[in-house]
Amino acid sequence: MSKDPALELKDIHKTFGDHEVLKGISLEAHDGDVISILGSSGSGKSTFLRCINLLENPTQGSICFNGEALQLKPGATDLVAADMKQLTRMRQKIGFVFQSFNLWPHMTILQNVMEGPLHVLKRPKQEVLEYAEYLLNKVGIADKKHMYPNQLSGGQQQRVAIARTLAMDPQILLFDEPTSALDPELVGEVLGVMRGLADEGRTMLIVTHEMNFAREVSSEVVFLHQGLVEEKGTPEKVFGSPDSERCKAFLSTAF
Amino acid sequence: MSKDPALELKDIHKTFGDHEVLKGISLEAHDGDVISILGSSGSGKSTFLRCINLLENPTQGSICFNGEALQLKPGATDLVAADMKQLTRMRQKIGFVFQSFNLWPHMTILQNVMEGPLHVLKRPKQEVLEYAEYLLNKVGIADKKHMYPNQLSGGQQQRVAIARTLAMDPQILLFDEPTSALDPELVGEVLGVMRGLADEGRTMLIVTHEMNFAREVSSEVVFLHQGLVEEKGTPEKVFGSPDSERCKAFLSTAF
Amino acid sequence: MLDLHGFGDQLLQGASITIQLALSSLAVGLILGLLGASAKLSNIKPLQWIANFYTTIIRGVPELLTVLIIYFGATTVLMSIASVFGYDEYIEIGPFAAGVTALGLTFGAYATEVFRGALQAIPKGQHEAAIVLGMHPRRKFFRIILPQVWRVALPGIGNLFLVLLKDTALVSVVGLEDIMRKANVAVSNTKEPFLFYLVAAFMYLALTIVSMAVVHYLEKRASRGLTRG
Amino acid sequence: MELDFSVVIEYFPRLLSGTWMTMKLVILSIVLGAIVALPIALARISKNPLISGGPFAFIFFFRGTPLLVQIFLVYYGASQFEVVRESFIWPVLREPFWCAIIAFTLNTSAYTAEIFRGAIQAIPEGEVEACKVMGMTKVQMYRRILLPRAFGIVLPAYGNEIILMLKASALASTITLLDLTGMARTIIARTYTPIEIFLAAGAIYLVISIAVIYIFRLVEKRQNRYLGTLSIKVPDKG
Amino acid sequence: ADTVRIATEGAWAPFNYIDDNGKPQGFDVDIAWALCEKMEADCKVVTQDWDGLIPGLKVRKFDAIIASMSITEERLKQVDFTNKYYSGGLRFLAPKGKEFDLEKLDGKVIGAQRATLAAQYLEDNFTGKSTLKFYDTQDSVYLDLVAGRLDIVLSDELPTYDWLKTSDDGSKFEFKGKSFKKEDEIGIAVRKGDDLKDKFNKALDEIMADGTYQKINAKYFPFSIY
Ligand SMILES: Nc1ncnc2c1ncn2[C@@H]1O[C@H](COP(=O)(O)OP(=O)(O)OP(=O)(O)O)[C@@H](O)[C@H]1O
Ligand SMILES: Nc1ncnc2c1ncn2[C@@H]1O[C@H](COP(=O)(O)OP(=O)(O)OP(=O)(O)O)[C@@H](O)[C@H]1O
Ligand SMILES: [Mg+2]
Ligand SMILES: [Mg+2]
Repeated sequence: MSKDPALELKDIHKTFGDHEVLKGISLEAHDGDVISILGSSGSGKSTFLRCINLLENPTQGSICFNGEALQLKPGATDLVAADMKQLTRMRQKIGFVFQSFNLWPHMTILQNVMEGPLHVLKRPKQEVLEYAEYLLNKVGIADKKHMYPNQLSGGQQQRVAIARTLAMDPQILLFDEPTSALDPELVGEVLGVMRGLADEGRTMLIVTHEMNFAREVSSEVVFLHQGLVEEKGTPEKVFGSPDSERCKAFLSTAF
Repeated sequence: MSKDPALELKDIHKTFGDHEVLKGISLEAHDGDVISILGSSGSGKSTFLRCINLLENPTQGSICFNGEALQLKPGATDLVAADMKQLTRMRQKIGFVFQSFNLWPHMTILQNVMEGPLHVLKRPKQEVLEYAEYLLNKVGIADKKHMYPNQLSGGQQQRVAIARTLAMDPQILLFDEPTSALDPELVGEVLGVMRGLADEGRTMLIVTHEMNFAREVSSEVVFLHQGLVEEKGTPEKVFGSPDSERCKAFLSTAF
Repeated sequence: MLDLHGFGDQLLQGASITIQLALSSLAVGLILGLLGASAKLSNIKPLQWIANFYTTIIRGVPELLTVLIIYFGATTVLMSIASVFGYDEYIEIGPFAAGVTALGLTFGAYATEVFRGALQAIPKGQHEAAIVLGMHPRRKFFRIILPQVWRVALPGIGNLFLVLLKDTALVSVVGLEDIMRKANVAVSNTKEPFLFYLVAAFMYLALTIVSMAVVHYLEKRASRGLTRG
Repeated sequence: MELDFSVVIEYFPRLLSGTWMTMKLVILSIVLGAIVALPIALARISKNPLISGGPFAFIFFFRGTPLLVQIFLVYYGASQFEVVRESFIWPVLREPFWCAIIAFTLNTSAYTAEIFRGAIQAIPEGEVEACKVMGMTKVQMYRRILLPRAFGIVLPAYGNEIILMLKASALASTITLLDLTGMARTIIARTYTPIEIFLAAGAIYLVISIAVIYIFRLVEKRQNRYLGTLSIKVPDKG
Repeated sequence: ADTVRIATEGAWAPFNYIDDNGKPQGFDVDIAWALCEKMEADCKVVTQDWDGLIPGLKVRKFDAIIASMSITEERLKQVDFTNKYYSGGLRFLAPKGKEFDLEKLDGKVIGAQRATLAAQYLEDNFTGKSTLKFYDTQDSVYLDLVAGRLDIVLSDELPTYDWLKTSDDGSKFEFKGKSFKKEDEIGIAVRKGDDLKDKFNKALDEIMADGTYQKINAKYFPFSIY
């Protein structure tokens, strides 16, 4: 393997209508990196994360995955994928965990987790089943596998969503505020699972408001402000002695 | 007037299906008392409050208002009002403020506030109008009187709901988590209004999760646990040195 | 079954025709409804126009008139199209085919709205969760979206089916031998309109009850796991 | 076969007179239907089965059977009996117009009652409780809050019902009434130009429906400026 | 050869009606089968609402109408007719014992079947004077006459003759005045230019000649209706 970063984003811009939400953000993630993305509400964190796998189309910029550039071509207002096959392939390697879980309510927990590897990756059923059960066990809800999402608490649902993402064996995991839709008591369960993933050496990009968590698990912290990277560095640096006044102010209210 | 308590509840029980939510709660409120009711979610606070004016029918127990017992007779599964006239009369003297405001969306703010005194108490229109405007002024939204509830923020709506309740000139005010449906920034406005009412010497029963507020305004604090009064006393006592372990645990997580 | 002056059997035959008509129209209507809803939600303007035109016309014109127009008109239209291709024979549009066409078109127009509402009711996150797995759009539609649409749309569709069931009576006007027509024949033979129309009414009521039971069962099945247990 | 739309022009005045008959049928039965529907809806809401049973059966029968059967029952069915023909109601029942009005009114009142019921029950429980805690009596609650509140909720469904009634009124043609459809069929009996005349009639129905939709949109917009959108499931008719 | 599809209405006893097996029967239907036999054609008799007969013929739903249809100028614009196979006339009908001055029917309620000669006669002569009501079937006309919604009915004499004689209700009614429009000739309608017309005419001549027609006639009426 070369030493290409697993993910390399360059100068990502995104405009909604007249409103430029991202004004040129660059970021590199190497295998094993855990990068936390902080910033106040509306600073563009979600938008940035969603641009990575083209849930939002950036208006400018480039996205490289293991050194391979995602082919983009100009669309009506923004850049769209030029090669759907390539995009689909990349998406399969980039896992995404949503704030609101987005489990499929008409499928059982097990079906939710198996859907991807079975029907998208077309792996053999027995293998997928075993792996799904292993993952559900790992996130601690193996006993609920035949239940439906709505029968689970939010924390349990989010753990299923993580298992569903892991089942695709993604090289990188993106998390968009995975705990902010949860009641305070349930947050812990999900953070615990995520901490485990970090310890395993998984590559992760995490948008979060959980400062303590970010400080503990991150190898790098990025602070966004008004669509730009305002501060960036090790957690010690960013949390301990941030250069930026805004970052300082943000952290002081957050703790 | 005699020295009967304004409100006296004795041994209130309430069962939903098989589930006994209230297991015998007694409480006295004298004129000018401000009683805060605390307890974890599901402990039966709302149910208790709603039993007072028979929004829920208790399965057992008695309710006295200024020494007058509310006539109850056994219904299918619980006690129901024996004398609708008496109940109606009592309800007119007991104000109730809901968590979710429950303003009537097809009426303007002013109409919402005037409805009760005008059509229930049948007071003269001019007098009601003046009083309504006075109250709206007091809760700080006189300028919105011709708007409709959906055009107001949650905090404003709750203030209207309080004005609507005050317009009936109730002897006692019951509040069921009046701020918990509000965004944090809006909570302050409503608590401010309520603090004013406490200072005026109004008799109030308040279910709340706002510990600081409860500590400041209450003359008595009641802590419910699993349908029973677990701890009861002055705020200094309950917040400072509670007897009950459960109460202690609850307060430690709450602060 | 009552003898009903010897017309009991005929009424039962009529019921069988009514059921066949209703089910065939349902099949046609469901397909039209899904196509219509997809067209309305597509980004392609001409498709939206066609779908809007279709639903507006059908929903604004009496069903009886639709039946009559299809019955008298469809053959003409079909034949003039066919004759362009040099085919000059009669193309049969019997009362049954005309009925299925007219009722299917009607059902489809209303179902379009039901499906559209249901498609829009599926949260965006459901689509996104499939997209981020790299799922093919067609697979996403059939495995993730459609099963959920079906659940949301079922009550509306069930309602429309009950309407359809009753609308089948209109096809008797162009001579389909359904319950209503058989009742008319019985009335003209026996001069007992009250009896036979009441019997017809109760036959429709029975069909309605059966349909409601089926819809209820389907709704229960479809919402498995979707309500907190 | 070519279409010859000159017959449409020739017979247009007669189509218009049919249209007028259609309007009379629809307006009258909608108004009467609403009046009948309100008490039925209120009785239907009652938890007492002795009170809600009758309305339930009434609604079930009229929603569960085709309007065509209902019209025939009223028109041909009732007149079968000597007793009816000799009773005081015969002067009404012998007129096809009134038979149509009776059938339509009963039918639309069943649907309208369901719409009213849906609207009243769609009012959030909290708003009802807000009435109770104020010490309102049941009558005050309905008169002052629930019915006015329901009015706003009912609008879209009720507009729909009017259009459905408009279309259903075409069935009046089966009992000799010269409504728009009846007139069209009579004209066709003479001219043998079904497509032209039916299309013309269809166009007229369409214009009326669109007008009704438009009016209701306007009223609704006014209503919902303040109300937000709270709508109910619409029971449809056949 | 191809099947000849013959349409009849099925609500015009005794010329055509549907029996309790759901099969069309009657004078028209008997004639139809007799003609088919002579033509050695493979035939099928279908029923069709009166209003839909001519439109249906024109769009080739069927090939001929044997449904007691009068040959009129208006219809001739749309279809061809064979020679007559019987002739009828119109006659008023009302409750027994009631006096009617047939010259003065102003204000009376008169009924007829929609799209028939009778309906047309009423429209041409009584519009604006009497209340006219048109029905989908002749059966409905009788139902309303019996119910008392109609004062008087105008219809074809022959089927009404049968109704008066054979039905329970009929005994309470009688013809009023003479029959008129005797020139009313009933023919078989075929599409314009269709050579079926000649085949039918030839077959008609044959059943007239060999007595088949007279046998059928006698089955329904004690007098010749040709
Ligand atoms: N689809 C969209 N259309 C228009 N504007 C949008 C859209 N999505 C996001 N925005 C705007 O872009 C800005 C950044 O939004 P984004 O969701 O990325 O913020 P965020 O940092 O994730 O905030 P939060 O912490 O609240 O989730 C906001 O001002 C938002 O209103
Ligand atoms: N209408 C009802 N039917 C059945 N169970 C009910 C009903 N209302 C309340 N309960 C149950 O009664 C228990 C107490 O509910 P209650 O609403 O009084 O709790 P609470 O103390 O107000 O909680 P919270 O702080 O969440 O408002 C809960 O377990 C609840 O599920
Ligand atoms: Mg976000
Ligand atoms: Mg509560």
